[in-house]
Amino acid sequence: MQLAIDKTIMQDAREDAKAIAKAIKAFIDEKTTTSVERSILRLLGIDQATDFGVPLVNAVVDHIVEHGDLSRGVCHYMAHAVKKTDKSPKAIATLIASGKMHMKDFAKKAVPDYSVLTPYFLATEKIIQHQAKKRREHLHEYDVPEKYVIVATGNIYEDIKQALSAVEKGADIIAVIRTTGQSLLDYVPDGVTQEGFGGTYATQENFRLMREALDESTKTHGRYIKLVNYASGLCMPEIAVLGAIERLDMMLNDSLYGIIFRDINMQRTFIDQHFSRVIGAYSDIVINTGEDNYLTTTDAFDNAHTVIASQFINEQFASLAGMPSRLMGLGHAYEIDPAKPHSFLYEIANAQLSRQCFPNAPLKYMPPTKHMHGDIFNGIAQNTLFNIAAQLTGQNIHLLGMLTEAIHTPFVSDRALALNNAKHIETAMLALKDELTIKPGGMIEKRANDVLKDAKKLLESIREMGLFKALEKGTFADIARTQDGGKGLEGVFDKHPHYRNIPMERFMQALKAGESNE
Amino acid sequence: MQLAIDKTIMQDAREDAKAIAKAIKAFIDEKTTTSVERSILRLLGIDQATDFGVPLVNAVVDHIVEHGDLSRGVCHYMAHAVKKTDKSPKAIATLIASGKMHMKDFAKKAVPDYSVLTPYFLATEKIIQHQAKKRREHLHEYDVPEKYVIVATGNIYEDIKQALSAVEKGADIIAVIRTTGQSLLDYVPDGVTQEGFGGTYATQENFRLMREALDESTKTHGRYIKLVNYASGLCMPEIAVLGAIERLDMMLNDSLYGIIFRDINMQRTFIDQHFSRVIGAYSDIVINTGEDNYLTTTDAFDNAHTVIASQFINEQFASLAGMPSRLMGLGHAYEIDPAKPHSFLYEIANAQLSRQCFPNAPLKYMPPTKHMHGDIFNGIAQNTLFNIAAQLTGQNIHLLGMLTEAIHTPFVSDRALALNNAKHIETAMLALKDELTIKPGGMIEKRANDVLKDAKKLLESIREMGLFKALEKGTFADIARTQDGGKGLEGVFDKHPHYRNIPMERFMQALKAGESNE
Amino acid sequence: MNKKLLLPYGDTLDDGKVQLSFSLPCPCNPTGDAAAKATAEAMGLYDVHVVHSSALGEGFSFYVVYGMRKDPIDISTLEVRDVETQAMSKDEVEAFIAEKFDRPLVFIGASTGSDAHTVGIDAIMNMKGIHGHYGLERYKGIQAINLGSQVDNETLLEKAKEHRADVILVSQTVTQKDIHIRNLTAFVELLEAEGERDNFIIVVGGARISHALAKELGFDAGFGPKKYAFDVASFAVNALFDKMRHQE
Amino acid sequence: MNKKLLLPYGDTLDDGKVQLSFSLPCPCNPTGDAAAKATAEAMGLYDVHVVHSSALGEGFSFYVVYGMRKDPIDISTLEVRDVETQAMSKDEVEAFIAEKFDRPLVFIGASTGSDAHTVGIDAIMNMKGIHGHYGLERYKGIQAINLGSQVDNETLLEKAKEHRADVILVSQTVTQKDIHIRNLTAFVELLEAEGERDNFIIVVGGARISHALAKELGFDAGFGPKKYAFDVASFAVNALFDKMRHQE
Ligand code: B12
Ligand code: B12
Ligand SMILES: Cc1ncc(COP(=O)(O)O)c(C=O)c1O
Ligand SMILES: Cc1ncc(COP(=O)(O)O)c(C=O)c1O
Repeated sequence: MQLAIDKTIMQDAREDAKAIAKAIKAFIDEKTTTSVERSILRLLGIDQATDFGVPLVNAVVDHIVEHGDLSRGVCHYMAHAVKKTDKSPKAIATLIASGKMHMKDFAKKAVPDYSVLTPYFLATEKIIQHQAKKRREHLHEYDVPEKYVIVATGNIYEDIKQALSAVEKGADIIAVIRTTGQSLLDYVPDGVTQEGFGGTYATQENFRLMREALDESTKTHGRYIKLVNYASGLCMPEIAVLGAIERLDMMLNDSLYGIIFRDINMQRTFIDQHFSRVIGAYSDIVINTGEDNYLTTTDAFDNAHTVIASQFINEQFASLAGMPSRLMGLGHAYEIDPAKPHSFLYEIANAQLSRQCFPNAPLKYMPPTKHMHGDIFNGIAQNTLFNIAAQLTGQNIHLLGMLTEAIHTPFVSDRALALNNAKHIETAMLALKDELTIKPGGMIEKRANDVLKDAKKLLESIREMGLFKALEKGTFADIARTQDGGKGLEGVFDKHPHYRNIPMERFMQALKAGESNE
Repeated sequence: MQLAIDKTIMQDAREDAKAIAKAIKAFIDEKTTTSVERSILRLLGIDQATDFGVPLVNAVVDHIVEHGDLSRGVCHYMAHAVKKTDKSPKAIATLIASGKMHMKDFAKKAVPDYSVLTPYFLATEKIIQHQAKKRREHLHEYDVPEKYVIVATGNIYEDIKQALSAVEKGADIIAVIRTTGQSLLDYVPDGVTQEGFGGTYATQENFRLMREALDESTKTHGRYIKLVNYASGLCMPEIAVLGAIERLDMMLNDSLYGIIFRDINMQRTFIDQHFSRVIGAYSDIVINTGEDNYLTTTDAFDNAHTVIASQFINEQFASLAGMPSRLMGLGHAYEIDPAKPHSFLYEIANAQLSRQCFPNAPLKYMPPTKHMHGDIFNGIAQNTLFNIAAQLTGQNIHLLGMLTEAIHTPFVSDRALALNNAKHIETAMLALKDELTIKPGGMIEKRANDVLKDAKKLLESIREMGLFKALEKGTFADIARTQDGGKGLEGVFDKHPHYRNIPMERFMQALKAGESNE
Repeated sequence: MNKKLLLPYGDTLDDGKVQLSFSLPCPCNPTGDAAAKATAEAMGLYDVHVVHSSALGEGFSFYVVYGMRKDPIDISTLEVRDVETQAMSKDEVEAFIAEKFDRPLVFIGASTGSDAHTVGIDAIMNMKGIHGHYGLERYKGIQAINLGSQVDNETLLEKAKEHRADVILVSQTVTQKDIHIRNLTAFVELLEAEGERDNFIIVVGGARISHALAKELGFDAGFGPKKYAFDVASFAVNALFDKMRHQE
Repeated sequence: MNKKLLLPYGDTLDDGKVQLSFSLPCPCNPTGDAAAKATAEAMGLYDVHVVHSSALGEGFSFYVVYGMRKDPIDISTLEVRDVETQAMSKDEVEAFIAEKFDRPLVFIGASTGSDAHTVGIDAIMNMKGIHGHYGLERYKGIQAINLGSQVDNETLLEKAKEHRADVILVSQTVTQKDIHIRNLTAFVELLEAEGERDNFIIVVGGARISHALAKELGFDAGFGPKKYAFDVASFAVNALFDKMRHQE
């Protein structure tokens, strides 16, 4: 089932997106953020929190911001401190947090000998490499959509029970949804948590607990179960580090989501995103982007092209971070109003267009949510159509729709019913996409080309005005944000001429060296 | 969406079926039955029952069997009686029922002047023509499957409420299911009824009440609502008469169903069926055949060809009764085990094969029933696939599946959910079948041709041994019946050389005259 | 026994979450919603949400409702009425018969009354069985006679006597307006009236039949969905063996 | 008022048929089935059928159940708490404002707390509205200020004072673990603590919000699904008019 799509327009769209991403990259290359610096500290092995619950990495960065000059970057300070004290970065951080040591004096010092940090970075890199290797050993290729379900009880122990039940029912991927407030927190909570709203806190310990449980069930079921969380919000790159260390397999990671739906400052999150994607690329973690959300907010038919445009941009952002296509889980969604005649045809057009624009990307396909209502019986029918569309267009990361989408975060049975439905469709229709040809020049093909054309036009105009301006005009999801508005701008710093982000350099080098193994 | 189907095999299959039907026709032409004779009496205007609930038509026929010789046919007796008494057939019947008149003496009399009956036949024919005209005025062509739902409360008044609710929810066709014991009753109960099991008694008054209610709602909704009941069981042709008089629009009518699933004697019901189809053809009533039932009883994949074979036979039986294709609602069903890989592909093959073998017949497509279980949520998903198959293959009479199929006869809400589902699919996929081409030589096309080949082989062997023998061997639904076994053989009579079935002659003549308006 | 309290589970232990749906014979409006809520509350649910309501034509409306149960049930007090015999495999049943009986056992079965459903009784009795479990016909030591459907109680008893059956198998599928209860009760009464009750093990099965119901109606056992020939054979041969020992 | 008794309806008046589904934190086995049945019976259902049961992994099981209610509810006794104001059309609202007030009315709204859902509040406030019903921004005589999402209670009050708002519109979509109850209660308490409660008409809306709940929490009105700008405007302008007359 292939559509005849205009290759030239596709190529042009990609070129525009590349220019858009490069312009942003040039801007953010001059800057760093508190969260980037905290991520570097985490890569130096600094974890845990003070007795008051302040993560050590926050204590250190706050200390530098207050008493020093963050524009030089934490590597500068830590290299000096390690050299001077011969203590580990974690020990140093503990001292700083308890007020027993000061970084102030290092602020004005010359460029340090960064190599003193190498052993610490190496230690974390070993862990990450070990995790990536472990994943590769377990993973085999799926040629069917992988069944992705969420758990969101607010309590990690309850989440684990729900996840294990889902695995028994056939889930391939478990995503632990975050509590509603977390993305605006400027720190990553520490330790195990048992209360959250609409989701569970993302913490290193929660990651570890869930990973352990899933590894256990991987043994029982003989198939590797993937774990997902969110490298997004104000702590985007830090969570990317935690995900790499605790072997998450996928992370929701998309600045545009944070800007539009969380009102996070765009400069801040573009900078954060770049580093988080470098970390992801190095750790072999698939990212999931959030274009689907545009369609939950605005009309899905009228705005289909915004999804494609954004996917092109996200592809280029990822690419600039050294990420191969096989890690780009670009998002889209089945959100066309079922009351609209021919909705299924239009949806097939969209989904297949995404498929053909990004043939090597593991597309993330989201289920109907907006037009789900309290009629759970109709909900099942909508999800059935969605599952069929996923099969027919060969989607990869298949987020299962829940019959109770409009009511509550999933019950254990909701998930089981969703998994049954997906298996049912898979069994019934596995070979269908190879049996069908779509009429050349028919409604579906025409719609796909129209959407692509509109996406290209949109990209062209974004390229002209720049992405910042485009976001100020409410290009995506009809929501407008300003370059200096939103949350987290205070965490953005210009880089000092001597600024170095050592782990980013190391990762990029490694990625370049390994480029051939895309 | 067309499949390349081997035309020669199709033609050969049709030829075999024609020979099979003709052989049966030759056999049954020599015979009549109590129910055929009662039907003739009904066409003479004899309705209602005695104070003891014995229908007058039964009283008369039983009287003749006991005291006369039914092989001469009721026309013989009635013509003599009318001539002699100058009373109406109904008045005569009343006298006979109360023992005030005897037919005995007419048994040995010569051929009467049948023309004395003409005014009475004419009166009924007028009613039937009037009803057919009324239907034609209202009816317009649908190019989408017509949504057919059942009501089965056991109480005609409750049935009416349920039917009206269904009409508001979008039903096009209402079928009143019969109580479980009725097909084995050798009389049609009289008057309104309020208790039945798994269905409601088929009576003239119940027909009238429902027709009236639906005509009322046709006015409100501006679309003609069709009414269905069963011309089947031991009173097959009688109910056909009642349906014609009360303007039913479709009748389940298939001897094979009665033989196999009700253990009705095959001779009896083939004879009954022929007359009932002549009546139906004359009255412009669509028949529904019961091939779907083979698949509820045996494996639907392995026995797909038995459905096609039986459809060919039913087509020929109908044709011999003067029925145009537009009245042949040949039955089939979506009953493949959803646990079987590729079930949807195989189903599309079957449904499309039926479609292409009988391009002008209003196919009756039955929903999943056998693999429906108590999991009502999965039930919705199965019904969704069925509705899609109905759309894709252009079925006409679309019996909606109920999520509670495995549990109870439909609740008012079950029907509403089913109608919502069907509308949902219709809206989403209306144009899909025109957008898709099926891979030449692919799994679907191959399967369709395989099924046709097997059907042709089966027809060939039935032609060789004759249909009676084939039924004795359990050809359909794995259920074997003998030529002289089953219920109702005592109601079969050889025709006297002078036997005449006047209304059948009149109807066939009218049908021949009007043949061009197929 | 220790108390074992159990509440429905949504996503947190003891949250008591339950989903309901039903229609009401009233129009779909705020009063209807309130009536739906009140109905759910009358069922002991709290925090009730009517998450969906829609009109079903004039005078009827449909509701989907979620709510929470507070009062757990104590499963230690439940009488779980399931056939007690440990199920044996086909081979084990055959060995059991060979060992304990010196003759083949006769099982006679039918779908009775106006019930025309044979797939269930066939699944139990015929050679091929169902879902990979052979039917009784294939069991060594068992003679299986399947009378098919629409067999009235009198005929069934007559044939059972004629074939000197050990076990009578009754299948009932149609249950609307409790027609099966009437029909099954009539069968037991018939056996008792004719003094034949003790001469047979009588077993009933069908999609809506439970062991509890069967016992209540005076049958020796009842089998519902997911029960196969080996289940009923295991029960019956044990029951016959017990009876034999008892009579000795 | 006369009693008006109502029972659920399956296919016959007063048959009381209800469908349930729920999970239990126990394995799927005959005891589980019995527990499901007992749970339904504890809800006042009789003739209970567990029509489906399946395992949800270790230690959990899922049930679909049908049963019948015997005790009707009396709908004449129900307190149907819906906003009492007769809804006016946009034109009517505009005319009402023009006639009764000599200044534009200020409506300020936000999705509060950590709630990031704006589609609901936008549907009420923004020009384009939803489902063909324009939002308040388009109403002559109304000045609509939409603060968007994730607005904390303090900021909302501050902005309301700053703009001399007449009406405060709060939207709450996330309700898990009753986070909306906490948040809405805190807002009312804040208003009261600052002596500002009487200076505003306060209205809450959202998918899981009902008028009854809103009143309980101390709001003037609550609006759930299928409510539009004209509904809330009708209520608010009437309430403001009443208040004005009252103060005169
Ligand atoms: C197939 C079928 C038919 C076929 C039957 C063909 C045949 N040769 O049997 C046909 C098409 C003829 C038919 C007709 C009708 N049917 Co029907 N039919 C069904 C259907 C789709 C499947 C039943 C089935 O075969 N199940 C598979 C078997 C293997 O399961 P089972 O019977 O439960 O058997 C298992 C166990 O229960 C147990 N078991 C069963 N019997 C016995 C006996 C013993 C002794 C033991 C130990 C165990 C045992 O072992 C089996 C294996 O595990 C059901 C719907 C459904 N999905 O359940 C409706 C259904 C049973 N039919 C129904 C009805 C109403 C009818 C009609 C009366 C409709 C009408 N008015 O025309 C007619 C007439 C039949 C009649 N008078 O009885 C209703 C019954 C409603 C109710 N609860 O009362 C159902 C539920 C559909 C519905 N929702 O309306 N039907
Ligand atoms: C769109 C959507 C989103 C979008 C929101 C985009 C945006 N700009 O608003 C995005 C993708 C960002 C999103 C994110 C999340 N969402 Co969300 N989302 C939805 C979804 C699909 C639709 C909601 C919607 O827009 N409905 C359409 C509007 C028009 O309806 P409405 O809000 O009910 O509004 C009407 C009335 O209620 C009323 N009304 C509403 N507000 C007001 C105010 C006043 C004053 C008045 C008078 C009337 C009124 O008028 C409106 C018109 O009739 C629902 C599922 C669903 N189908 O309902 C989940 C849903 C609401 N989300 C949910 C969750 C949990 C989240 C997250 C917290 C998940 C997570 N952990 O990441 C996140 C984070 C957001 C947060 N912190 O709040 C849950 C909430 C569960 C619960 N009951 O607690 C839902 C139900 C999905 C689910 N089953 O899990 N979501
Ligand atoms: C890309 C992306 N990131 C993040 C989120 C939400 O997470 P949070 O708001 O907790 O960061 C979503 C939610 O759907 C998303 O799609
Ligand atoms: C063709 C046909 N006739 C008749 C019936 C059943 O009706 P009865 O047994 O009451 O004649 C069916 C049932 O599905 C059928 O398919």
